[in-house]
Amino acid sequence: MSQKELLKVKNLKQYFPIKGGIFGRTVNNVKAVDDISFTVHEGETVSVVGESGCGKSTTGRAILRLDNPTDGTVEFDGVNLLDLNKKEMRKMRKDMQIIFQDPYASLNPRQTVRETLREAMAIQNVVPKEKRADRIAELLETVGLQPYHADRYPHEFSGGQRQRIGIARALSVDPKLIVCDEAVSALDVSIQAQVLNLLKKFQKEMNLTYLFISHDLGVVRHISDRVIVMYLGKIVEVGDKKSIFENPQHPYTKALLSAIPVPDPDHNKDRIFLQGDVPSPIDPPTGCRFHTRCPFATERCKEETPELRSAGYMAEGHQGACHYMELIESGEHQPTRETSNVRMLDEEPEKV
Amino acid sequence: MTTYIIRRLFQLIPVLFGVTLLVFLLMHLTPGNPAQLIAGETASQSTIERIEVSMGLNDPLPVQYVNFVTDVAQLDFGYSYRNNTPVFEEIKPRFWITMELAIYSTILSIFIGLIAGIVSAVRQYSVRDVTIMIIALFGMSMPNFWLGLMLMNWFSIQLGWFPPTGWGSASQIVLPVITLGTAGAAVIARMTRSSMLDVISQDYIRTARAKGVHEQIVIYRHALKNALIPVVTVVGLQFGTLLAGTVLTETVFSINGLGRLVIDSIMARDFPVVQACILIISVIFVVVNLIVDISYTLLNKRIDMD
Amino acid sequence: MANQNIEQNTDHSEVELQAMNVKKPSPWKDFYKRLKRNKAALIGFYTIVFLSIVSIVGPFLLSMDPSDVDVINKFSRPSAEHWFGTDHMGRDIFTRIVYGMKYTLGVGFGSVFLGAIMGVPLGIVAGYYGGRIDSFIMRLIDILLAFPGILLALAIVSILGGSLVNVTIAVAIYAIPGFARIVRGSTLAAKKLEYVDAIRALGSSDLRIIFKHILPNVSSPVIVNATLYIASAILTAAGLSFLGMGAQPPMPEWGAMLNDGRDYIFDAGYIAFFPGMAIVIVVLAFNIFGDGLRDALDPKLKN
Amino acid sequence: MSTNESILEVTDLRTSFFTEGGEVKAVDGVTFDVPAGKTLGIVGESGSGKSITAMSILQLISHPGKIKGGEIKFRGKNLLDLSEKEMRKIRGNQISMIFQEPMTSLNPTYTVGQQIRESYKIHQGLGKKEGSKRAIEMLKLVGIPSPEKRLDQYPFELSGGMRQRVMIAMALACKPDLLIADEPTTALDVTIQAQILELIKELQDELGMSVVMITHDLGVVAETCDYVAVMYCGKVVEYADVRTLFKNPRHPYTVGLLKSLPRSDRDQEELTPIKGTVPSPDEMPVGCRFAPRCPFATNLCHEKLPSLDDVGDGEQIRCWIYTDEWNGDPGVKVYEPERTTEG
Repeated sequence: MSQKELLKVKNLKQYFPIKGGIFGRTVNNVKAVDDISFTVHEGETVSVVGESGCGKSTTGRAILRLDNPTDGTVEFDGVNLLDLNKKEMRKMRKDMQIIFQDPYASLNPRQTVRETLREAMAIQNVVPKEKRADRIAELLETVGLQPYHADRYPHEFSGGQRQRIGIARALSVDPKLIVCDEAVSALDVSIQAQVLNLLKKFQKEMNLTYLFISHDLGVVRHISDRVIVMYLGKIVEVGDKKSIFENPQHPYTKALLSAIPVPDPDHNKDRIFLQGDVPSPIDPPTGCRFHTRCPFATERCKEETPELRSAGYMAEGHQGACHYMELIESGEHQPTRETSNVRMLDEEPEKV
Repeated sequence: MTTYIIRRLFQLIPVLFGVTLLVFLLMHLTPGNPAQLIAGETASQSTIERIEVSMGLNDPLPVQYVNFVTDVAQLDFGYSYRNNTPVFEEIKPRFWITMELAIYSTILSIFIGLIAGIVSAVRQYSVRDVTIMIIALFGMSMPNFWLGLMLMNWFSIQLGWFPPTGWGSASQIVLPVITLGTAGAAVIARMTRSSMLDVISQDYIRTARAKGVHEQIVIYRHALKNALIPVVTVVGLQFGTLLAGTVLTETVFSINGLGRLVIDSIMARDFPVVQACILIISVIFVVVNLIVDISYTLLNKRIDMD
Repeated sequence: MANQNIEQNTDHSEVELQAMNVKKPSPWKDFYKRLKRNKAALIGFYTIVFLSIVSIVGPFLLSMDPSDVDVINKFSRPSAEHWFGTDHMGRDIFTRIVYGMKYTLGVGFGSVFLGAIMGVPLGIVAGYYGGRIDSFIMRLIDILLAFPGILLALAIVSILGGSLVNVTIAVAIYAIPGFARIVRGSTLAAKKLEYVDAIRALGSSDLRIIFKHILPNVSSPVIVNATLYIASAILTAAGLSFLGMGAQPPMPEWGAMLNDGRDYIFDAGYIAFFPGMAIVIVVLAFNIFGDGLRDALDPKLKN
Repeated sequence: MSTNESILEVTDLRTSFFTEGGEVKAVDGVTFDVPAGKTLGIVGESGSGKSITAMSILQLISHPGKIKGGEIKFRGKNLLDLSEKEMRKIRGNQISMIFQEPMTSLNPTYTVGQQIRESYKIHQGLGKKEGSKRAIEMLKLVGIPSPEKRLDQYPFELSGGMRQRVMIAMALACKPDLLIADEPTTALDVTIQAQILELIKELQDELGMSVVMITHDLGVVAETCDYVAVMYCGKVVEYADVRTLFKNPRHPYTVGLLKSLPRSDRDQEELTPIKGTVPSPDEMPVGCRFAPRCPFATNLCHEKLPSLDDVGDGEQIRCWIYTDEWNGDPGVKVYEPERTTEG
């Protein structure tokens, strides 16, 4: 990548305390994000994928300091955001925006589109007052709406249109980075495609950088340059879209990809069925967090936490966090568990 | 679960502290010197000073408060200004009368409220439902002292069915209990109904229907059990309201309970008695609410039990 | 060719949406529409408006004075001359009820207004900032809530002394916990809304978030709660006056009138009947209006 | 249509909701067959009426909804003619249903065992002991570990995936002939979804039942279904076997859906969305419901509603293009192969 590093996340941790016991003290933590590091370059789309509870949304919120991270650094444009005070951070927010999942909850129902956009511009004071009306009309056209929509309330729009308004609000302050938190997940397929195309178009035109958080691997494959796969608060694999989808290294990534239903009746694949459910992030498994479900798990996985690393045969920038990547690739390490049976009667009942 | 109960008990401490403090301040915020009140208006300055010393009124307030709490913990509420008898002795015979009145009224309101609420919810918007809900609205909107007066007027004076005053015999109990229980019944009926309607629209009710469960069983087994959980909380709150409501009901029916004692004592500026009554009623209310909270948690298995 | 067609037609600016052509009502119109659907609530609303007008204009239309003592005509039963009869001092009960209207409504509105002014900020601060401030405020609220029903108001009046103003203050304090709790709950819910996060992500200050984005969400439960609280405030205030701890004679306050009537319940039940009926009507009006408001403002019940 | 015998034939089903704003025709003349032992997928976007169709089959529509007409023939008899009592004997016994939200679809105040046993009690009159025995067998069948222990647990003690397994165990307790699965995996993670879909498939083979799979996910359809009915605005617009539908989709809506779909199995340069949005119920087009969004629509399409017609090979299409009355660009038919997804 020749582009400069726009966002650099180092050892980010986000723990949410659990109060309990007799005195309501913090008795434990939900380790939603537990020591992750990654870099996003200017102008690229990096997707964060994983199942519910893996910490992908928490990561996005922590980067924007919507929740204050427990530990680590988030460098944006060379500035560590976690060092900034409230006021400095407010200024910084001009450069980093977010688009949310729920098109119904992400707009204030009592504000017209014009009020919503004008407020956004006023907060960051980006456009001279007298020019804001023109800018609003322009923004609406950019996202595929009409200037006369400005005086309508959110409930007068469909889900897809609301999502466009949400995008217009994010764009109104001219940001460099946009975090898309499941931004198209709530939309129907035909509308989702409209919004995805729109996002792609803006990226080209405005040199935007996206951190795209999603559980939908089809969408991720379509929109990303690079992909980060998370499991239980940890990054298990990171790499180019192509390498991740065509040459996944981590057993979790492999299972995840194999689990997606493909809209082609002739598509034949060997599905890897994972045992049981994702464990609780309160007491995550020791060693590799995936070892409780991993088909290839050994004693070593239980004890030793694997670090993200590359291997000679892997593409540049492609890293996985598995002790056995190479051996699995070469076929020397075989599954230690059944992977084709969905009736997992041998599993111990999980603790709740 | 045990942790939960213990935690709730610990949370009781600041509340009880606040309640005792407020009740304690009640006496000290009130204009007028208590010593003067005891001694009477014509008492000499030296008498007043002597009383002040004996009551510890010259101690710093925190010291007085600690003494107050220590005494109260031993059920020593001081002496009545009016009769110079121990307050506890004044209260003891009246306490059970008030508890009886409150408990009977609560039982009545639960009984009527639940039945009315369920009957209403089962056929939403039917004539039956609308009638019950209108009656409940009236029940909620009536001042209970007025209801008491009217019941007394009709059933005691004009029809002569029940004695108009007093407490003790079965016939004396009827009117006060109806008077006090009506509003509670109305509140519980409304709560039960809305809770039932809420539950009936839940996914698991659809599941039960999809299983082929008879509609009757869907309502009385699948819906009712879930619907009653939030009603429990209301019942707890109602008990407190009824307990406090005895003040009015006892006044109307000339019942010699705690409620009437409060009023008489306020009128006579007999503050040790007022303090003790308010403290006792509040503490009972707090404890009842704690019990209700715990049973709510037991019933509502979805609540985290840590 | 067909392919081409599809591509051309998916130009984004062309998403000229059909849904736009139908004007949907604004939130307020929508609310009014839903309120109008609830007949009972409308009756409640109009009753409140009517009674408010009566409380202001009524005294000017009446020929009698509420404190005109007429010993000869005392205890006269309802008649054409004295619609609701006269009391033990021969005062016209109807006149007294009309004059008393403003006290009842005044205590109701006044105490709830005072209670809201104190309770709403407490609830917002507790809900928005959370943590220690929240725990502290909620403990205070718990203490107030430990005095059930009329008891807290009674305790306060016993300190302040019996008068209508003191009753208003007492009932206001009694209303604080309710407002604080409801507002705290809605603030917590509003804080989690995505649009609040969006406005935070834009760099908005806490004050703007609270006033522009959270307060409006809190307002409808506050309005509903206030309406229902007026009903119970009126009952509590009347109760205090009935006990002789509130409005003092000869003020034509309804609770105090009931207190008067109580002594003659054996011979002249109507003296107590009419003021009580007046209370029932006013309280009922607020209760059904509050119910209707709740239905109209509660998005859960929409459709 | 298909050579197989049908277990369920739905003809011209109409279900409406009567709201303040007037009648909303959620299901507006739906027709399809479910061949015995096979899986029919009903696919559509939100508001297409697919879930209402499912609820209508079991007559679980409650106020203000109403089934206005049509026929639902199950094993030859019209379910709409049955009394409520007769219908109850069918629900959960011959036709069962599982729902989207496993978290809320189980009664929180009863144990897993109580809820499964209830089915046996209603339909087979079994007592607690025999019911428990059968319930344990069912839990084993759906792959729940230590079923004896689970029997006494409450739903809140189970994970989402486990709850959906319990729902399946409950639905299949009486070995129904037909299982209606209404978005059974939408609320679940993709790895859990794979387990549940596979489980349903395996159980279908073991028990020889038919399945109606309601979903918005074309991937799920391709993997689990034998036949597919595509719904749009309360109507079936295309009915075909699964291979035909994905290899040679004909209705412009189906084509559009497939072209909108971002794929995880291969790279795509550009997605081709369908323009516009689903019309709201109060402004339903009079002609073809899809006409305002259709790239080929002519005046005919805007004015007159096409019927659902056989076009051979058991396939049915509701579109003017495939009729003799088509007066638009004749090329659209000729260029047909180019509109497939495999282009």
